[in-house]
Amino acid sequence: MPTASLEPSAETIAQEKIYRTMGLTEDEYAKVCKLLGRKPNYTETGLFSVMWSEHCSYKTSKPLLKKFPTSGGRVLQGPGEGAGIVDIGDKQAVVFKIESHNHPSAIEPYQGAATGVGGIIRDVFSMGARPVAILDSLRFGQLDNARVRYIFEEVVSGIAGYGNCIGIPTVGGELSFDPCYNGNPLVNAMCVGIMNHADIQVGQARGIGNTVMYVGASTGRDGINGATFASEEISDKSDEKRSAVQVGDPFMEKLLVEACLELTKHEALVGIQDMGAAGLVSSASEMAAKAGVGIHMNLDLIPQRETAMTPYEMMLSESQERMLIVIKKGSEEEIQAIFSRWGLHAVAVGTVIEEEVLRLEHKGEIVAEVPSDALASAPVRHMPSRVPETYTLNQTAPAWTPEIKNYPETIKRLLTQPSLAAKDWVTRQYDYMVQTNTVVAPGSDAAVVRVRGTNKGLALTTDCNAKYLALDPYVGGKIAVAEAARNIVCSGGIPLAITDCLNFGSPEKPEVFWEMEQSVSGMAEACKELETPVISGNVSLYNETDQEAIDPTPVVGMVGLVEDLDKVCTVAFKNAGDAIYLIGEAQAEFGGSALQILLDGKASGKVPALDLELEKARQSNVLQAIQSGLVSSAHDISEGGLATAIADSVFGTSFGCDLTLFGDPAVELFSETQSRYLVSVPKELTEKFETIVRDTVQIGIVTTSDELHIACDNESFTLNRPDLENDWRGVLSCIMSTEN
Amino acid sequence: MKTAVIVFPGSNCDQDMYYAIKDGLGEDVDYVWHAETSLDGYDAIMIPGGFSYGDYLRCGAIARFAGIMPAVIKAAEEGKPVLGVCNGFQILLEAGLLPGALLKNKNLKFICETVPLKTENNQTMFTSLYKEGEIIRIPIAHGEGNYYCDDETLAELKANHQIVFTYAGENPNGSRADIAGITNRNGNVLGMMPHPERAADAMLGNKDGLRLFQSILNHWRDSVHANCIS
Amino acid sequence: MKKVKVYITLKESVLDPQGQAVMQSLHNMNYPDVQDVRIGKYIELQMEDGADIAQKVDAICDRLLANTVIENYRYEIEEEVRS
Amino acid sequence: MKKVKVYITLKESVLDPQGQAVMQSLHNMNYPDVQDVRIGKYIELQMEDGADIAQKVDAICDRLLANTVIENYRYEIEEEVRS
Ligand SMILES: Nc1ncnc2c1ncn2[C@@H]1O[C@H](COP(=O)(O)OP(=O)(O)O)[C@@H](O)[C@H]1O
Ligand SMILES: [Mg+2]
Repeated sequence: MPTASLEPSAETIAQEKIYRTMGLTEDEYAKVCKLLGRKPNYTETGLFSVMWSEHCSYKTSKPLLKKFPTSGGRVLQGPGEGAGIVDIGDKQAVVFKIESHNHPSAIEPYQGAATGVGGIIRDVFSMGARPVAILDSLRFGQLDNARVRYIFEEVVSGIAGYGNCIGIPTVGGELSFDPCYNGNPLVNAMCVGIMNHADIQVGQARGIGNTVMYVGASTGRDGINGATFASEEISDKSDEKRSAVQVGDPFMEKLLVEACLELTKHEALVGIQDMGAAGLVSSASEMAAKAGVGIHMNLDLIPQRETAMTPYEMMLSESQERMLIVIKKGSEEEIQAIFSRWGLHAVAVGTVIEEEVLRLEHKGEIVAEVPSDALASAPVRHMPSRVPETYTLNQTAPAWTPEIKNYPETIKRLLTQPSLAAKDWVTRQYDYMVQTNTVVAPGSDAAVVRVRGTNKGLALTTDCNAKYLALDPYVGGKIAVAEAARNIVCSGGIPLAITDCLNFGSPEKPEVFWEMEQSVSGMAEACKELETPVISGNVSLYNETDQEAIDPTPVVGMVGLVEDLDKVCTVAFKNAGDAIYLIGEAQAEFGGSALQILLDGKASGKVPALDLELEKARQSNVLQAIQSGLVSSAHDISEGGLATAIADSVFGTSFGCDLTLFGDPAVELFSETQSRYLVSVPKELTEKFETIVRDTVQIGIVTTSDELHIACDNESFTLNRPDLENDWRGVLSCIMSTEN
Repeated sequence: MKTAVIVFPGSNCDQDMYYAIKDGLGEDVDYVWHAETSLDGYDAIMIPGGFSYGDYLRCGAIARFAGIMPAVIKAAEEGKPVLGVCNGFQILLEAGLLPGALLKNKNLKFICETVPLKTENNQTMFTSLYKEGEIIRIPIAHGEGNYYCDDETLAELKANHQIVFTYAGENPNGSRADIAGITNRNGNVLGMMPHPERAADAMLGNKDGLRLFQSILNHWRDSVHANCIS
Repeated sequence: MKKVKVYITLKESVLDPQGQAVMQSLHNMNYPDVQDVRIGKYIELQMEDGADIAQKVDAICDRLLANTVIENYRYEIEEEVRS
Repeated sequence: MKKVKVYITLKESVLDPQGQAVMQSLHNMNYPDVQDVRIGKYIELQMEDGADIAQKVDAICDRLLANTVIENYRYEIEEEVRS
């Protein structure tokens, strides 16, 4: 088979082991040769190397992902397609998925984050859904580092730049800071869409003789090998891979959304898939493999932005804002008319063929021919795992107990940690209101977005406390799911399902692989118990700098259904005189807590225990109370314990509170014992409330004062809300505006 | 009253405007595609927010050459109410229907939040249902809302009472004289950065913007009524 | 084919918040020698040649590329060097 | 005092959505002669003179003004004409 003039021949690739620099191992290369019955040429080696990269193939994580429950009453589409789909009644469905763009964001934070948002949006509208919300889960290093501040600032701008322009509200997410992310930020974006059941699309190339069309932006040399790159550790050499950075064009994507949604209503559409990681090769081979067919593609017809592009470059390019569609033969002109109305070109570039191969033609010659399913099914790698010593040490270490002299001061210091401070500096840059459906804006437990035309809403959240996972990935994994569900419940939503983004270090390290196994097991167990199946997700490995892995950070994105928007609930106190209740009792559980990190500088010991049965029972009680209209405000107790929960409930309001607690004040105020809530209840409804929620005590009342009076055993102190709130709100803007 | 909401490639508050009029106001409303050339039959014209043509180059710069713009200019000349919100305001400025220009926010960042506005002039067809000096709360969401004009223009705007809304709290974007919205001399073209259509639905917790649309409706009813009598 | 280089700058009377911010950062980064920063646009057009090319460029700048309420422009027309 | 003119352009292989949108609009406005548009930045610095001024400008461009992952820069150092 011919190769472009400067490319090494199949022989040379074999002899000089060029496949290794392209990312294939010896075994993998041998397997390719066997599959083809010959040595692959340069283009073909490239196709395999990207498709078999961790990023595209999940070759090391696949065995773990099998543990996740992926089906359940409401699931219409589980993992495997662009995004998962869950029924929300009235013949409508919610579509969602989360994805990482960690490595690109470390190199070029603005474009890395922007294109991450663009990519996940394409996954959602390619299913036929209109995107209605974005969430972003962000983790950065320490803000006293100038490079970290630069990355933080640019990532947020990039997300804002893309999401605001395309007109999808960014309604929620997470933000935290920890030294383990100093060189390797985590930028995970989740997109949520709404659709009618009738419009569900799949990425399949069915129907021999049908036409394969290319739509959207033209192809350039950007992002070549991006997928392989995302599967490698970040090092000084990363800067040399700069061609791996793509530039996003949200305007183009906005046009693409509108045109594709028009297209999904057209009966001539057979299949549609976005060109994400590994661009044309992955979309074409996956669409062919899923339908058990082949595709013949003429690369001369691919719209090209640059001159003299080789087949290798075209197939591997990760230029953004492109889609591959398969339509019924003969309907090309009709389809082109839809796209041209939106100023876009749709070009017929290939045909569905019976033979199960991806066949590429270029300048009159066949330049590559490989079995389509071979590309889409990389050999699974079973990695060894080993329990890290630190885990054993933490499990056996004596429990850490805090020594607190000044309670008001400790609360203030806690609330002004960047991870616990107000997120306004970030959320103010996001248009969280566009589409005028945002019923609960950023700042509460979960965001709530109305399903227009109904009285229903979607509750949305992302969660993961990586400190817990660093100490105990199994329990930490359970907690991540449970906490997400609590946030949904506090907003008045029924938890429906999750999407997950597994951010870990190198799976080649047995200790890291063990963390992956444990995390996934914990998450899977919680998903089963809480009946929130996993319907989509993403894996991002090799998140390391200088051999140091990040804390295991499997981010959970959860969607819940609010059946009656009039019963939506938020964290803020609503009326003076309301009774304040604490649900669940605090134990002396400080391992991985915000207090421990503040006072001790590091996480250690055992993480708070989680009893999933109790968790589930409490969730259903709290939800029932909210749905019955008995609750004015609800907030789960998470990072920072009751102290931060109280602060969150008074900030942004004109209320104060009088609280009386019993027990060790440090435990009462700062413990992170799981499955607990802080709620406020109108005086006249307390009796009814107590019949539904039993393991609860009234700890005080909401007042009209600017002060928070807190008494606990021998301690009693007063906090001034405006002062505290001022400090809390100012943290990020202060850090980001004064230093450079 | 029949309203046109102009849709440019990249408009993204078109639906919000549409629903504010259809559901909030309960009146007839159509989307009108940027390539159309006529607005005959419409009583009010809305240019919604968003990022027309990506807002590449300068906000609103490319949109003003769209096929529909001569019809918008004609409607303005005929005295019909023309409302440009956010990107719509930018388009009206670029098209020369309103004086001045918009620069990047002084903090160089996109700002999305609900801000207090002062109604400086309630004698317009857009603001008759607000009280003079009334403080209302309307969301802003923009990266380039920093209104600029030269001294002479500012003096004219003041002399003719063309400044309709100003920021009542801290000026969020650095705009001259705290300007949030201005009309043309005739008072029938209003451009404003804040989004009244985002404050027109009780479910979202704020209806302060709805009265702006109701004012337009009242004005239209009065003018129809006047025409009938004459 | 000609290469047209267009320079668009903010008028002097218009405050340039972006330039100010860059200057502030430069001072923080310890470059006190920088006394002023103004940020504008630099646009390169590839255009077919013709007798009226200058007129066309003027029109393009006036109508689209610059907003003359706040910006000035100037341009250079260069022979395209073919590589 | 010197005037430093910095030109920042996108690297050739990098997508320029702004330039594309402007070109499309010029075509719609009936300027088909325009075959390509690339949009960059033009920055003017007023700087105190010094032996190492070029070095400083290089550093400033590398560290702040240009994003060398996707952009190239060049500059000219001119004597400031006092008005
Ligand atoms: N990066 C972000 N983008 C958008 N919203 C965010 C981001 N980070 C935090 N938020 C919002 O700020 C609020 C508080 O966040 P957080 O303290 O993480 O909540 P919780 O602990 O209840 O999960 C939530 O409404 C959340 O959605
Ligand atoms: Mg919470």
